[in-house]
Amino acid sequence: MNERQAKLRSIAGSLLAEGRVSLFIGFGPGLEPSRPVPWFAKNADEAGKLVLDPFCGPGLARYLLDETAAGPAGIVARGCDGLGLERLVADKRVGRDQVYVVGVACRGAVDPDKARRLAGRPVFGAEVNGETVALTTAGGRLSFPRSDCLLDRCLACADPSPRTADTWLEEPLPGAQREFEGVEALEKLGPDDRYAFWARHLERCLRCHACRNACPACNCVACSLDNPEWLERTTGLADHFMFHFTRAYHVAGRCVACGECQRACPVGIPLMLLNEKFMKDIRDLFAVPDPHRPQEAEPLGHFSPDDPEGWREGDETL
Amino acid sequence: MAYRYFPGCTLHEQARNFDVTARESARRLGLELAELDTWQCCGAVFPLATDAIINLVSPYRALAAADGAGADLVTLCSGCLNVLRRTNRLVATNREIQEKLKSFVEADYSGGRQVHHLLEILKRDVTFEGLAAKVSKGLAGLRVAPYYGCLLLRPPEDMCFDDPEAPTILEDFLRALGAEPVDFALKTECCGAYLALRDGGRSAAAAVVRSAAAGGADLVVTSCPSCSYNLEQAGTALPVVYFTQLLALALGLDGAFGGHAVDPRPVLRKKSLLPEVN
Amino acid sequence: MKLMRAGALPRLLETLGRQAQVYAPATEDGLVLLRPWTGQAIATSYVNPVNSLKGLVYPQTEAVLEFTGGDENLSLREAPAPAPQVVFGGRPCDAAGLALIAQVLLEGTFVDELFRRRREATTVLTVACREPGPYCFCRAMGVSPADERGSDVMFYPADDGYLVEAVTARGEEALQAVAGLLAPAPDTGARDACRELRIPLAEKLTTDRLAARLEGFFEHPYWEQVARRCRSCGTCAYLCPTCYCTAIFDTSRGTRGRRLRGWDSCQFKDFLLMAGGHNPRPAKKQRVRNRFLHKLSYSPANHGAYGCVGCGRCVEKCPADLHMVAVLTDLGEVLP
Amino acid sequence: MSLTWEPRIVGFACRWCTYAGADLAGTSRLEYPAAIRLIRVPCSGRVNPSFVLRAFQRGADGVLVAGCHPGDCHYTSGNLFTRRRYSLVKRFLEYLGMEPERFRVEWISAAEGHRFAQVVREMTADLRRLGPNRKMREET
Amino acid sequence: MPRIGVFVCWCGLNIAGTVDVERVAEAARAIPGVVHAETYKYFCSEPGQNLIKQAIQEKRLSGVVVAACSPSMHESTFREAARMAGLNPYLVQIANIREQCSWVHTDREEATVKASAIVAAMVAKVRRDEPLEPLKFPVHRKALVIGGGIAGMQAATDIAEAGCPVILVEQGPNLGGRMAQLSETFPTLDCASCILTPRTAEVARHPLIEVLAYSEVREVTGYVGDFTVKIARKPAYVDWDKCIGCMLCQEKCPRKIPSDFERGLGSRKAIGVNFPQAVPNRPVIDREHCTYFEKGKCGVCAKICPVGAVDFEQTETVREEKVGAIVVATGFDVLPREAFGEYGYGKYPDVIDSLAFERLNSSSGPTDGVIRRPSDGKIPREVVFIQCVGSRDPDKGKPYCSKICCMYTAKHAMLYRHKVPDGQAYIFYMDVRAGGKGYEEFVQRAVEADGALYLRGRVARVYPEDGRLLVKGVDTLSGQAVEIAADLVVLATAAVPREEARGLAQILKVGTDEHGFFSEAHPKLRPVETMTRGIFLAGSVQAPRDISESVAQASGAAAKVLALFSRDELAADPLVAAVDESRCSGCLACQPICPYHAIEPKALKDRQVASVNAGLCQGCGACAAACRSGAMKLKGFTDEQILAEVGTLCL
Repeated sequence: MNERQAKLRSIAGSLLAEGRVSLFIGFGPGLEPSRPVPWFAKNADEAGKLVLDPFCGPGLARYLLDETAAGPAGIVARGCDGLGLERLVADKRVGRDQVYVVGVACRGAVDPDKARRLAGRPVFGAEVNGETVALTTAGGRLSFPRSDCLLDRCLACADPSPRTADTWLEEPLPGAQREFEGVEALEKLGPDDRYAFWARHLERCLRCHACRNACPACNCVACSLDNPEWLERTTGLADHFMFHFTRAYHVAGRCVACGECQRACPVGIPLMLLNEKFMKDIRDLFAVPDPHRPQEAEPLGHFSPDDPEGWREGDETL
Repeated sequence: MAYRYFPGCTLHEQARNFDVTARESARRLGLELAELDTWQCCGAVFPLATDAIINLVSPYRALAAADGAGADLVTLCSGCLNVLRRTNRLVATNREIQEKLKSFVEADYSGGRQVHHLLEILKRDVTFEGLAAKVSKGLAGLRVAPYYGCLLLRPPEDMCFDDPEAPTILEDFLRALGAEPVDFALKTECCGAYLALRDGGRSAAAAVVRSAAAGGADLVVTSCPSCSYNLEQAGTALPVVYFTQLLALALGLDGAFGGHAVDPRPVLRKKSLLPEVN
Repeated sequence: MKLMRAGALPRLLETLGRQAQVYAPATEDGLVLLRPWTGQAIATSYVNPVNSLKGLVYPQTEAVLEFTGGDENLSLREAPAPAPQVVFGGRPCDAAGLALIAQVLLEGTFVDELFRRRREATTVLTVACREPGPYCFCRAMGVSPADERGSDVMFYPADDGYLVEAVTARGEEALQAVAGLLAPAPDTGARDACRELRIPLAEKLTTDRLAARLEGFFEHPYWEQVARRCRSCGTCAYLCPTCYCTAIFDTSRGTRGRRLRGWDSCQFKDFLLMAGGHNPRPAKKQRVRNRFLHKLSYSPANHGAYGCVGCGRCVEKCPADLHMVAVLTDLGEVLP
Repeated sequence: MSLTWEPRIVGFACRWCTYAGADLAGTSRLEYPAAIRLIRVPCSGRVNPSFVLRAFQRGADGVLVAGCHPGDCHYTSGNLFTRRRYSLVKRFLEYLGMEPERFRVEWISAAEGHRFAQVVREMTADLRRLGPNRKMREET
Repeated sequence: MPRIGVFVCWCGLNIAGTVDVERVAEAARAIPGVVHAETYKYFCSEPGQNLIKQAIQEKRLSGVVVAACSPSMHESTFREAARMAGLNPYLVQIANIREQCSWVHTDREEATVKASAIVAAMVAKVRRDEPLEPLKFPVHRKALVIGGGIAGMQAATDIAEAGCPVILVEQGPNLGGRMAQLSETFPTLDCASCILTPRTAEVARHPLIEVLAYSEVREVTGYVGDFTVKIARKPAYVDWDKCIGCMLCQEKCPRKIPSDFERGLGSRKAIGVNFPQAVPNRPVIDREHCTYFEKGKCGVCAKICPVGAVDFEQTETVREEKVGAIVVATGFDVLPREAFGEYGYGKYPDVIDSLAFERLNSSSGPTDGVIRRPSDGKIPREVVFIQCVGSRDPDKGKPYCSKICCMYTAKHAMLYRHKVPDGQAYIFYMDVRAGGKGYEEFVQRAVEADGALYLRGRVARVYPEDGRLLVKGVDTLSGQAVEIAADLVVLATAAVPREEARGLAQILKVGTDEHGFFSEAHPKLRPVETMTRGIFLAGSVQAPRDISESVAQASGAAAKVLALFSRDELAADPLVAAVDESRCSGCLACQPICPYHAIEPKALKDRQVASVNAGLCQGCGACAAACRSGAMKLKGFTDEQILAEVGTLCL
C-alpha cells in the first residue's frame, strides 16, 4: 500500500469533508489494476478509493472545464495536469480559485498496452525507479528499461510537477527544456517524403475528435471545425489535413505538451509531432525558451517590432 | 589575409618605380603581395560593347588565377583596377557572360572574389592611424595635390572606391604620412587620357596641373601611369609622383624618384626630405 | 468442410481478386487494418483489425446521389453501384455485427438500398478465433468465436492451414471458384476448437436477463457518476462494428454536388441538436446512458439481440476507459 | 483539368497596399500571367491561415498572402501579426510537405505595381516548373 | 432564394478590348441565384446607373455584382445607385475585371475565363452579404490643423470662418512657414510678407483659432469625428503669457548663432524671434546654443527681462484635445547641402541655394535686400542660376520635378536685374515649366525685359578660380561647352518633405510615397483626402506646390472638413467586427490583437463573452483571423464569404 496514495486519499477526504471542494478529481480503480480510470470522488468514501500509482495515464485537466461549474473542485496534478489547468485559466474558461491543486512529482505513467506486450500476461503492479520499471505479474516480477514501458508523452516529459499547487504531496521535481528530435528528424526529409509520412498517418484518421476533446487548449464553447463552412463531414485525406492543420494552428503557442491527444488517438497518429513543430519554431523565431508553458503574452497574441520574417529562411532549409 | 598582386604591364616597364616602391613599402608594413605567377595585360579599357566578351578573357583569367590560389586580387594602377573590378562584377551578375567565359577559359570562377586597390588595403588592414605610427620620417611641410582622375571613381556603382564627387582617401593617406594635402577643384577631372597626346599644352591635363599649382601644391600624387604621363607632359614645372613613392619615402625607403620627366628631387631636397646630392 | 494449406491463401485471394476488390488484414505502424490487398503480406497474429467489417460494407462516407445544374436544369443521378469486393480476415464478432446491421437496415419497414447493394456485392471470408484477445467478451453478448452469422465462408485456423466451410450461397460460389486449392478436410478438430474456445473476460460478466433487469434503471444515479469521465468523442461509435447511426449532408462545387451519408455518434454533443437550437440530450449523462441502454436494452427489445458483439475495441481504445465491459461489470453490482 | 494545365494562384491582397499595387500594375498596363486571382481583404491580418489551406484543398497550385510593408499598415499592426503568424504557418506547411515555392508571403505597397507583377511572374514560373499541386488537395 | 443581378461593363474598350463581355454575362447567368445579367458600355455613367436601378426594381434583385473597374474607383458610386433603387448598398460587390484582368492580360480566352471566375467569386460573396446600415457617431465640430504655413493658415481660417473652432499647431516658434522666408512671390512680384503678415495676425487674432506655436503632435487615436490628439508644447524657456514682446532679451543677449531661418547667411541671438514681424511675437531660447544651458553662466536675458518671463526650468507640457477632423499642412524642405559635391554646395560660400537667395532679396534679410556675395559682400556682376539640382535626377536625387523652381528662378533673375541693372543672370535649365496662369508670360518677361540668359543644359562642375566661380556647363541648343566665370551661383535645389513628416505619417497612420510625401486617397478624384477618413491634406505636404495651389488645396481641405461638420452625426462604414455570442467562449484571444482597443469583455447571464465597440473598430479583421471558434465576424468580409470566394476561384 504506497503511502503517497494513502496521503492523497486523506487529503481528498478532508477537503471533501470540510466542503472546501465539492468534487475531487483523480484516479480510481478500473477493470484491471494496470488501467485506473478518471475518478470523481464526491464524498470521503469515494475519496478512499483514489489510486495513485505508475499506471495513472489519462490526462485530468480537461475535465475541469465541465466539473467546476457546480463548485470548486480538487485535483491531483502531475506536471501535464498543472499546465493544462494553467491553459484553461489563461483562456478564462476556468477560474484558478475554483480549483484546489494537490501537486505531485510524477515519474511517468506506464502504458498498459506496452506493459501487456512485454509481460505477455495481465500485469498487477508497477514500480518506476530511475531508468528501470518493475512489473509485477501473475508469474512474478519482471523489470524492463523505462523507455520500453512508459507512455510516449512521459518519455518526452519536461514537467514532472505543476508550477504551482495549493498543497504538495511530495517534493516537486524541477521542469526542464523540451527537445524536438522527432521534429528535427522529419525536417531533414525532403518535401515529398514528409508529405508521404503525414499522408500515411492522416489517411487513418477517423475524425472521431478524441484528440480535440482530450485537449485542454481545445476548450472552445463552439468549435469552428464543427461548422460545415470550415470543414465538411466528408472524410477524404484533404479533409483530414484541414482538420489537423487547423487544430495544430489553433493550439500553436498554447499547447502544453500534455500528449493526451496522441494517447487518445485510436489509430496511433503521432499528433504531438504536429504541435512540437510549432513549439520549436516559436522557440527559435520568437526566443521563447519554454513554448509549451503558458506565457505572459501568448506567442500569437502579440508581436514585436523586430520579429523576423520566418518565411524568408524557410525557403532553403526549414 | 593573403592577396595575389596584379601589377599590370606598365608597372613592369614604364612605371617600374611605382611597382618597386609599392612592393618595398608593403613588405615593410607586413603586407604580403605575392605576384600572380601568370598574368597578361588587363585590357587597359573595360569594353562598353555588351558582346565584346573576348576583351574580358584576359581580366577573367587573372581573376580565375587568383581564385585558384584561394586569394583576392590587389592592384595599383587605376586602369587595371577599373577593368578588373568591372569584369569581376559583370561575371558575378551576368550568368550568360559567366558561362561563356568559363567555357572559353576552361576555369570555374563565378565572381566570388574581390579586387582591391593598395590604398583600400592600407585603409582597412593597416588603417591610416597604424600607417602614421609606422612612418619613420613624416613628410612635414610637403604640400601634395592628390589627383584621383576618372578610373578609380567612375562609374561609382561599379567602382565603389570612394565618394565620386568628394573623395577623401588620398587626403587621409597623405595626412597619415605627415604631408599636407592640397584641395584643388579638378582633382576628379579627367587628365585627357589618350586625347592629351594630340593637343599638347592646351590639354585638360594642363588645366589640372594649373589648378593644383593654384592650390599651392609642391607636387601632385596619382595612382595611374597614364594620368602621370599626361600631367608631366602638360608643360608645367609641377612634379608628378606615384603615391607609393611618397609612402616609401615616409617609411625611410628609396622613393625611386629618378626618371621622372619633371624631377621631383629638388622640391623634396628643398623640404629637406631627401639628403643633399653628395 | 474443406482444408486449405496456409500457403494457398495468397493464391485464393488472387483468384477471387480477379473479379472483385480483395481486402485483407495488413500491419501498418504497429496496427492491423483491413486494407485493399495488392499481394502484400497478410497479417495473421491479431485479435481484431482496428477498422471493422462495418467500415467496408457501411462506409464512413458514402454518396447517396449526385446532382448538377442550376435553378432550372437540376438533374439528379443515383450514386454508382458499388464494385464487388471480397473481405478476408474479419472476425466472427464483426460478421455478427454486420448481421445485426443487416437486420436493422434490411428487415425493417424501410430497406436501405445503399447497404443492401454493397452487402450483396461483398463476400465475407471470416477467420474464426483460436485464441481470445485481452478485451474479447463475445460470449457474454451471445456471440461465439466461431459464430457463422453474417459470414459467407468460415475459415477455421488449423495447424497447417485452414478448415474452410461455406455458409451462404455466395460463400459456396466463392469456394467453387477456388476449388482447386481445397482438399477434403481430414477432421473438424480446428472448427470444434474454435467453437469451444473459452473467453475468460466474458465469464466474469453476468448478462442473462440483462434487458429485463435494466427496466426502471433509467433514472439511477449510476449514469451521472460513470458519465463524468466520458469525453463525448466518437471513438467508441466509429470503432464499433454494430453502431449504424449516420447523418445526411450535401457538398457542392459550383453547379456539381453530392448528397452524402456519413457516420455519426450519439456521444457527440450536437448529435441531436435540432434546427432552432433544441437538444434533447445536452448532458453527458443522457448521451452515455443512451449508448448503453440502446445496446443492452432497446436493441434486444427491438431486434432480439444485444447491440454489441463483444469485439473489445471500445474496451481497448476508449480514452476514458468508459466502455461496455466497465459498464457491464458495474451493472453486475448495481442492478438488482 | 484543361488540356494544357495552367497554374492557378489564389492571392489574398490587403486593400490599402497590395490590392492598390495590383491596380497600379493595371493602370501602368504591365503584363503578367493570368494565373493569379486576388481576394480583397481589409488587411493581411484578416487572412486566417486555414483560408490558405482551403485554397490548396480546393485545387490552388500556389497561394500568395500580400500586405503593406511593416510600419505602413493602415491599421498599424495588422501586417505585424501577419508576419508572426505566417512565419510559423509557412514553415508548418513545408513541414507537412508543401514545396516552399507554392506559398509566398510578400510586402507589396500601393506604389509597387512592378513588384506585384514581378511576384506573379516568379510564382507562375516556379509553379510551371513544379507542375499541378496534388498535396492536401481533395479528389474531384 | 437569392435574386442576383450581374452587370458586366465594357468600360469603352478598356475591358471589352480584351475580355469577351458577352460570354462573361452568359457565364454569370448560369450561376445558381443569378436571375439577371447584362452588359453595357459605361455602367458608371448616368444611363448605365439607370440600367442597374431599373433592373433592381424590375427583377426585385436581392444582390448586385458590377464587373467593371477597381472597387476603389466606383464602389461608392454603384452602392449609391443601388441605395437609390431601394437595395441596401452593402449588397453590391465589385468584380475588378479591368485593372486586375483586361488591362494586364492580352490573351482574350484567358482574360475572359479569368473575368468569369472573378464574377463568380463576387456572386458567391454577394449571396452571403447581409444588409447593413451605416453606423452613426457624434461629431466633434472642432478641427486640428498641423502646420502654420500659408496652407495651414488658409485652412484654419476657412474652417473658423464657418463657425467651427480650430487648433492650429505649428512646430516652429512663429506662423508663416516657408513663405515667411520669401522676398517677393511670382507671378505678381508682390512682396511675400505684405500678403503673409496680415494673414498671420488675422489668424492669431481669430476668436475661433487657437494657435499652438512651438508645438508638435505626439499621438492621435480614435477615428473620424472623434480623434483624441496629444499635443506637446516644447519648452521655449520663456513664459509667453508674461512676456510683453519688448525684445530687450534679444537685444542684450551676448550669444550670436547662425540662423536657420536666414539659411546660415545671417545670425540671430540665442534668444529671440526669427524675424521682426513674427506672429506670435514671442522669443524662444535655442537650448543647444545658449551659454546658460551649456556652461550654466550668463542668464543676461533673465536678468534684463522687465516682467521676469524667462524661465530656464520650463519643461515640455502635453495637452489632449478632442477634434473631429485633421488637416495636415506641414509644407516642404529643401535638399540637404552635402547632396551635391560637384557644385561645391556647402564648401564654397558663394554657392548658395534659392532659399538663401530669397533671404538676400528680403528687406528683413541679412543684407537688408541688397544682393551681396556671402564671401566678401561685394555685389555680384554675373550670377549663374542652376535649375533641377536634385530634381528630375533618379540617380543622385529625386526622380520627380519640384514644380516651383522654374518660376522662382525666373523671379530671382528679374529681382536681380531690378537691383543690379548692369548685372547678367545666366540660367542653366532643362525645360522651363511655367504652366500656371500668367506664369509663361512672367518667364518671357524675365528673358525679354530683364535680359536673363537661358542656357539649355546641365552644369557639370562649379569650382573656384582666382576669386570667381568657374561654372562648366553646356548649351545643348548650340552644342557648345560653356564656361562662365560667375560671382555667385544659386542652386534651385529639389523640394523634399520635412524630415519629421515620416514620423507624423505613422502617428496619423497615413501612407506616404517612397519619398515621404503624404499619399492622397486618389490622385484625380480625392486629391485633398487621405485613405484615413477625417484626415485631409493641404499644400506641399502632399507634393511640391506653389502658394496659389497650396491655398486652393487648403480651401479644398477646409471644404471637406466643413462637409464633415455639416452633419450632426457621422455615418461610418458598417464594415466592422461583431461577436456571435452563441459561439464565443469569452477567451478574449481577440482583445490584445485589436490596435484600436475596441474589444471589451461583456458579462452574460452565466458566462463572459467578447464585445466590439463599433465606433472604435476600423474593420481590419485581425481579430476575426485570431478567433478560433469563428465567433468574431467581420461584416462584409466574413469567414463564410472569403471561404466561398476561395472555393469559387478554385473551380
